[in-house]
Amino acid sequence: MNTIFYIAALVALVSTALAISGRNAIHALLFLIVSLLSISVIFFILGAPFIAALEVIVYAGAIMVLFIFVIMMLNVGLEKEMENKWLRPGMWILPSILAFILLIDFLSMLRSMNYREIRGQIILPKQVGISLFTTYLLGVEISAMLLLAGIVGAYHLGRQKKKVIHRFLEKIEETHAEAPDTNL
Amino acid sequence: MTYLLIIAGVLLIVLTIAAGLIWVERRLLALWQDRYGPNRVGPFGLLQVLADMIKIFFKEDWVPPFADKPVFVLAPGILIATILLTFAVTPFAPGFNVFDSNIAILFFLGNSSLGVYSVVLGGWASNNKYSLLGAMRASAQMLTYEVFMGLSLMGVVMMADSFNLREIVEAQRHVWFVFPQFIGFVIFLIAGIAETHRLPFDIPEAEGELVAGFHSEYSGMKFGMFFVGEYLGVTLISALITLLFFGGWLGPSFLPPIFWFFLKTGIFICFFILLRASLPRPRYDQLMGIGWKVLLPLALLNILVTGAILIYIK
Amino acid sequence: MSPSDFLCLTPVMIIAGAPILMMLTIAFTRNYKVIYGFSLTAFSIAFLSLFFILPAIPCRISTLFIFDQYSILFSGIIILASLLITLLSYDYLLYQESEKEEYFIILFIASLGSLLLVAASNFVTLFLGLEMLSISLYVLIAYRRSRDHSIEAGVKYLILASVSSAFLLFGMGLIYLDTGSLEFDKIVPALSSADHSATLLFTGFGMMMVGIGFKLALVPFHMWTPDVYQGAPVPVTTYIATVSKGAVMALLLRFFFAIRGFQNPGFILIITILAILSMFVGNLLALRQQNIKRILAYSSIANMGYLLVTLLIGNETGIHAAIFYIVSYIITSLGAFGVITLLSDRQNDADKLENYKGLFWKRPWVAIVFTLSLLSLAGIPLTTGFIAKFYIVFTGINSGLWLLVISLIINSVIGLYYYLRVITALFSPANEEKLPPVSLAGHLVLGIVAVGIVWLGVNPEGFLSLIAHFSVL
Amino acid sequence: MILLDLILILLTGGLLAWITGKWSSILPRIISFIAIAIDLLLTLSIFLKQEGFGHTAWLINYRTNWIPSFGISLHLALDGLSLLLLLLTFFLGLLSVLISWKEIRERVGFFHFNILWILAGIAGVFLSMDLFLFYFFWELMLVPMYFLIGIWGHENRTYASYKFFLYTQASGLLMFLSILALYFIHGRNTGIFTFDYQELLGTSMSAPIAFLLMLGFLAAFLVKLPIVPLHNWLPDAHTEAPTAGSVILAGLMLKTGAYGLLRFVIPLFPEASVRFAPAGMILGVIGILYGAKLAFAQTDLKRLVAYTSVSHMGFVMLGVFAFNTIAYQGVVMQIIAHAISTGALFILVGQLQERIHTRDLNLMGGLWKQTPVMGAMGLIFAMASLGLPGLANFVAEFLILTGTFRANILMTCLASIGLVAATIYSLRIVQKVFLGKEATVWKMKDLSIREKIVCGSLVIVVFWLGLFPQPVINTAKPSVIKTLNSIEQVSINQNTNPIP
Repeated sequence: MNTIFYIAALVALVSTALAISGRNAIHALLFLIVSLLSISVIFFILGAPFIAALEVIVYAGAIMVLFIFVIMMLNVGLEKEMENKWLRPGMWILPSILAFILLIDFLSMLRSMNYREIRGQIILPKQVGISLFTTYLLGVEISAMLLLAGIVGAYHLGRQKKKVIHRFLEKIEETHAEAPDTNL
Repeated sequence: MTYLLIIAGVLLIVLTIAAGLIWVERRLLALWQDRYGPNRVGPFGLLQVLADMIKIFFKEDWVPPFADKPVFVLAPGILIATILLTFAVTPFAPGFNVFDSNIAILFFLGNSSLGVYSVVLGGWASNNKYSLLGAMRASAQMLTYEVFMGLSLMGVVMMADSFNLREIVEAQRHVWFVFPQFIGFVIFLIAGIAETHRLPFDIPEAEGELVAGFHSEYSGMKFGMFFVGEYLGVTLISALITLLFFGGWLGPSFLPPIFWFFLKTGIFICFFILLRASLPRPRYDQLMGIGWKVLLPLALLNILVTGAILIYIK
Repeated sequence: MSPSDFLCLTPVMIIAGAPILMMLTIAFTRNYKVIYGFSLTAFSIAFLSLFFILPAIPCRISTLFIFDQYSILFSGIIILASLLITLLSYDYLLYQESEKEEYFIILFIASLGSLLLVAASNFVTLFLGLEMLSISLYVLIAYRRSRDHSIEAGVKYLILASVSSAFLLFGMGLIYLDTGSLEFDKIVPALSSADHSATLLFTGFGMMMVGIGFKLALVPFHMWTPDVYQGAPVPVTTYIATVSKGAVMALLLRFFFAIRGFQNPGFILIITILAILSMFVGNLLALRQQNIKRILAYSSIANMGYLLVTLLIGNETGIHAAIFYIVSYIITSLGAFGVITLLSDRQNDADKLENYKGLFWKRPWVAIVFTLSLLSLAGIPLTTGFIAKFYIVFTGINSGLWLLVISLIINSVIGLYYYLRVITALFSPANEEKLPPVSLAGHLVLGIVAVGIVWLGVNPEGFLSLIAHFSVL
Repeated sequence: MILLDLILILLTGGLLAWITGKWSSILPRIISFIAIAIDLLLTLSIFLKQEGFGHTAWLINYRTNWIPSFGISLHLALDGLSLLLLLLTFFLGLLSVLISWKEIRERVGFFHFNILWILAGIAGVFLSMDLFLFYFFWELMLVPMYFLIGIWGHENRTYASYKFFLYTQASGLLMFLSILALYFIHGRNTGIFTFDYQELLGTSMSAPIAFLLMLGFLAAFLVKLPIVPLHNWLPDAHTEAPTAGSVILAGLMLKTGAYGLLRFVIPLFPEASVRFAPAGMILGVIGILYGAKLAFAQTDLKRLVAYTSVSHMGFVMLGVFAFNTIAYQGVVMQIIAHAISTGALFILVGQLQERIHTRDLNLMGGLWKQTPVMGAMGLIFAMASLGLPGLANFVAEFLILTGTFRANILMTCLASIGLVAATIYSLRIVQKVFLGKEATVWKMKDLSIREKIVCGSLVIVVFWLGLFPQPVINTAKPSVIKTLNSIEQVSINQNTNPIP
């Protein structure tokens, strides 16, 4: 179990690093997917198959597809110049130092902890479901409201102004729009 | 050792079926369209499969120079890999499976959601506008249908009280789930067709408008993998329909369980082919509309009603 | 969940049910007035229901929520403030894009998030409440899509809110790793166990403070504040300044007291640094601004710095002081932003200093409320801001927080300068610019705010005893 | 209750004036006049009946709860010192309304609102016996004063008003910190948490802390007074303010500082004050000389008068730290006399400016010919300012110098140089403005009846105080003795001579 864990962790680290450093957006995303998959393996080893599956279904399978979808639509490739501008040392040195400090902090923290064996206690979907619908029932319901806010917001912000389909009608509409709106 | 044998057996069976389907589909289509189909190579044209395979294997392995090479090569592999992986948790008969998983259904859903990448990446890597359009359609379509494909199965899961396919089949000893879960079945069927982008939902490839869509640029064995992958997908969905709604290998005991399983699966495969022969292709927006506005609410309603009734009974 | 749990949840359920009903209404017919009236009614009913549930408290709902007097008090504040913001929003949105009904739906969900925050007793609900609030907020910030900076502000808030949520989650994860519990109450007992690691707890809390610091706009996590304040529609800016910050601060107070943060030298260090930085940076950056919204944004940064001092006081009076400060800050901000809202017209927000030149001679009443609010922010007697600042200094000295108290005093003087700049503009000779008419609702809000500012500034005794009664943590 | 009424009358009068200002420009003036007049009469009646109150510590003592959670009460009390200062406040307040009758033509309602509220704040400061309440009023008078300077002031008003506000607010906050510290020290010692002045008297604390806290109080009072390093705001504020503002600033607001020294610094921190005394006296002398020097160098008439205040207030500082009865009587006299004479000078400057629209000394001269009455008035007030015997300031300065002579001879000698300097700058005013050649030919009228009444009443007071100061001295006596008691207590405890 431990060996697989370390392999998966290594894959996750390497692919994440590649995802960050990759210049091609799609390749970077692919590495990110690999990273997510390896994390899913780690979840599985830790005894959370349900979360492992969700990680694949939701993150790797759905969210990343959307990312790729968007990148395809935007036809990325113009970013090089911008990236060069953003990657001037002035921009990344401070955050990197901070991140490095954080890393050292983490390492020292992990050292300070008692070494704990990876426990293979398996938690099945059923248990997850039961706890979600008893102890955390309200939490689930709140999540629903949270999503509602997201949906309503996405609807409002994503809505396009009403367009008249026919181009002749559109012109007429434009001339109308210039006149002051008396209804208000 | 038996473990390896089972793996080899499953692979053999599945790949044979997929390859054989090339012939079966053409023959059946011909039958329904009142013509002959392939009937020259061997008896009933049975060796047609072999001929096609030889042709495909020996074609030049050509990658267009404008393509994103690594992704282009990777894409068809993803399709085959994800579907074959799903067969690992699919029991053909009691004891005849690679891995008796507790989360088999989730595993299937996860893999099918990863399967999207083959189409999307293949289309994108081809660097061809038709392929790209196909890829975009595929990503939207598969993402949409995946959502309630998962949801449509939840009724079954609730009734069987498990994600394990073997236990689900066992739970159908008295009544097949197709009866209590008819809505779930219909939705899963539709979503399954969409997931495998078979006709009538073959919008990502839509030969008429997109010139084969995402795999326009593919040829040789890479095309072959997409091709076989599609049949593998059909087999998989049929197998799952059988397992989830039609009692899997359960059946009168005068024949071995595995026979019943293949019989039922075969019927559904034929049904898939019949659909191809008989239905027109919907428009893209109709497809999305029906998905979000009809099937998703129906799936949710199905869960709600099933849950309520189960709670009432217990 | 027992019937009494449901009783406790009544206000929350009203606030949660209202947007759903509103959506259904919109599905049948879109009518701005109906939705507006409905919002007012729902907020009012929710507020009244607080009195109704008083006998049932305190009640815990599984381990997620605790509805006690503290959360009821803050619920009341949140609902009232939301109600006033609703009143302010009506005219402001009247002239906007065609579909403005969704605004109120999201406003309700944001308020729901705030209500849950102040009742949270568990990391899960903390996070959900915070997310509900921020998701609603970034929709609200970008609500008027056609205006300048609106989408920019929304995206900025979205990105930074996500980053901060990530930090928050990471921090919670570390604390969970250390203590093995998601409940606030179980953290302190876990600290005595052998598995406990002080570094882990410290790092976890530090990361959580990054997340919370973003929401409260503490320095150095304040970068979004001026842009978002400027870019958001004014009522939304009001909402961020009042309800959102109040709720997050209430949560922080509860959390900090539950984990006995004021006994931990590491936590004290973090809070002290954040507080002093926020005060100085906020006030110093405000000095050179020309845009009122930006001035108030920086001022809010500084004010949150003052508020942090209350965390370290470490006894009941600290909580009292914090509550009083939050309440008076909310009232004051409602006044200041309310005036900006009422003076904004169809095209532009009245956010430049020039828009206010000679306001006193054109709209004396509006200018007086604005002046009162600014004086209150500056902490001049006769306004609630004075008593609030006094209370913090008072309790701070009592707990020997000399460094913080003296920074607070120095900053009060620095702050005075830019408040005076605005006041001077108000009283300088008038220009020709025309002002939009002020509606009855606007006058009502201003009236309530003015009375509140002066009343709490002159006779705070009643409210103080109310706080003392309600602030049992 | 009558004390509270005094303040409430002003506050409501202010609001009324503001509201009526919408419809008429005369109503606010009348309302303010009546409000202040009522207060003045009420105070006068107390003054006349003061024997009847007996010589207890306080003539009137009013106390009720305000914010009991913090131990804050609404405690107002009146003794001789406060009584005199109240009389002064309302008298000058009345004059401010009169002199603004013609000068202020715009936003009359709001102007009078501010005047009345400043007066209310000042009256509150003189009456508060609760430190929180004291601070409350202390700050309350700032805002309307800020408006007065900022709205009706002259060219540089915005700058001046900022400076005024920031100086006083910053120093006030230091005092506030000291008040809070005192509160807690007292609370910890006795278990009684209160802001009440009488309770806090005699709070025991270690010497360094007492000194530190005293510095907090001193900061606020010395800025107001003002004493030289902290005087920077004063010339600007006085110069830019409208006449009424200058009169109130010079006549009343500076006095809150002096009052604070007498009422709070010395009784609350007797030992620390004794330790501070040498420095205090040096500061006083520096103020006298430096103020006089700068006054002499000014070409702006109003600025000149402003600097004379710095010089005169130096005497107050000097006297306060001399710690003896005569000096203290002198301080009280100086407070009143300076208020009258400098106030009068500001009024004259205001009248001049109303007529010739400049304050530049170089543009004036020879005005006596056209305005003999005004010239005569100017002469009298300049004489008062330089301390001519028979006029109020002479009594004050004489008493202070006599008192300090006992305490510190060197300082007294240096301070008396200030008298010479005062002669120079005062005569310079008369010489430059009224005598000599006409630098510019101005067409101007002499004083109107209203202005004559104003100036006349001031002349009467100057002479009255100069010739018959006994009532003032009598009234102030109990308070002066009370203040000194606390110092004597220290000297008894220490068994040393407090006076260096």
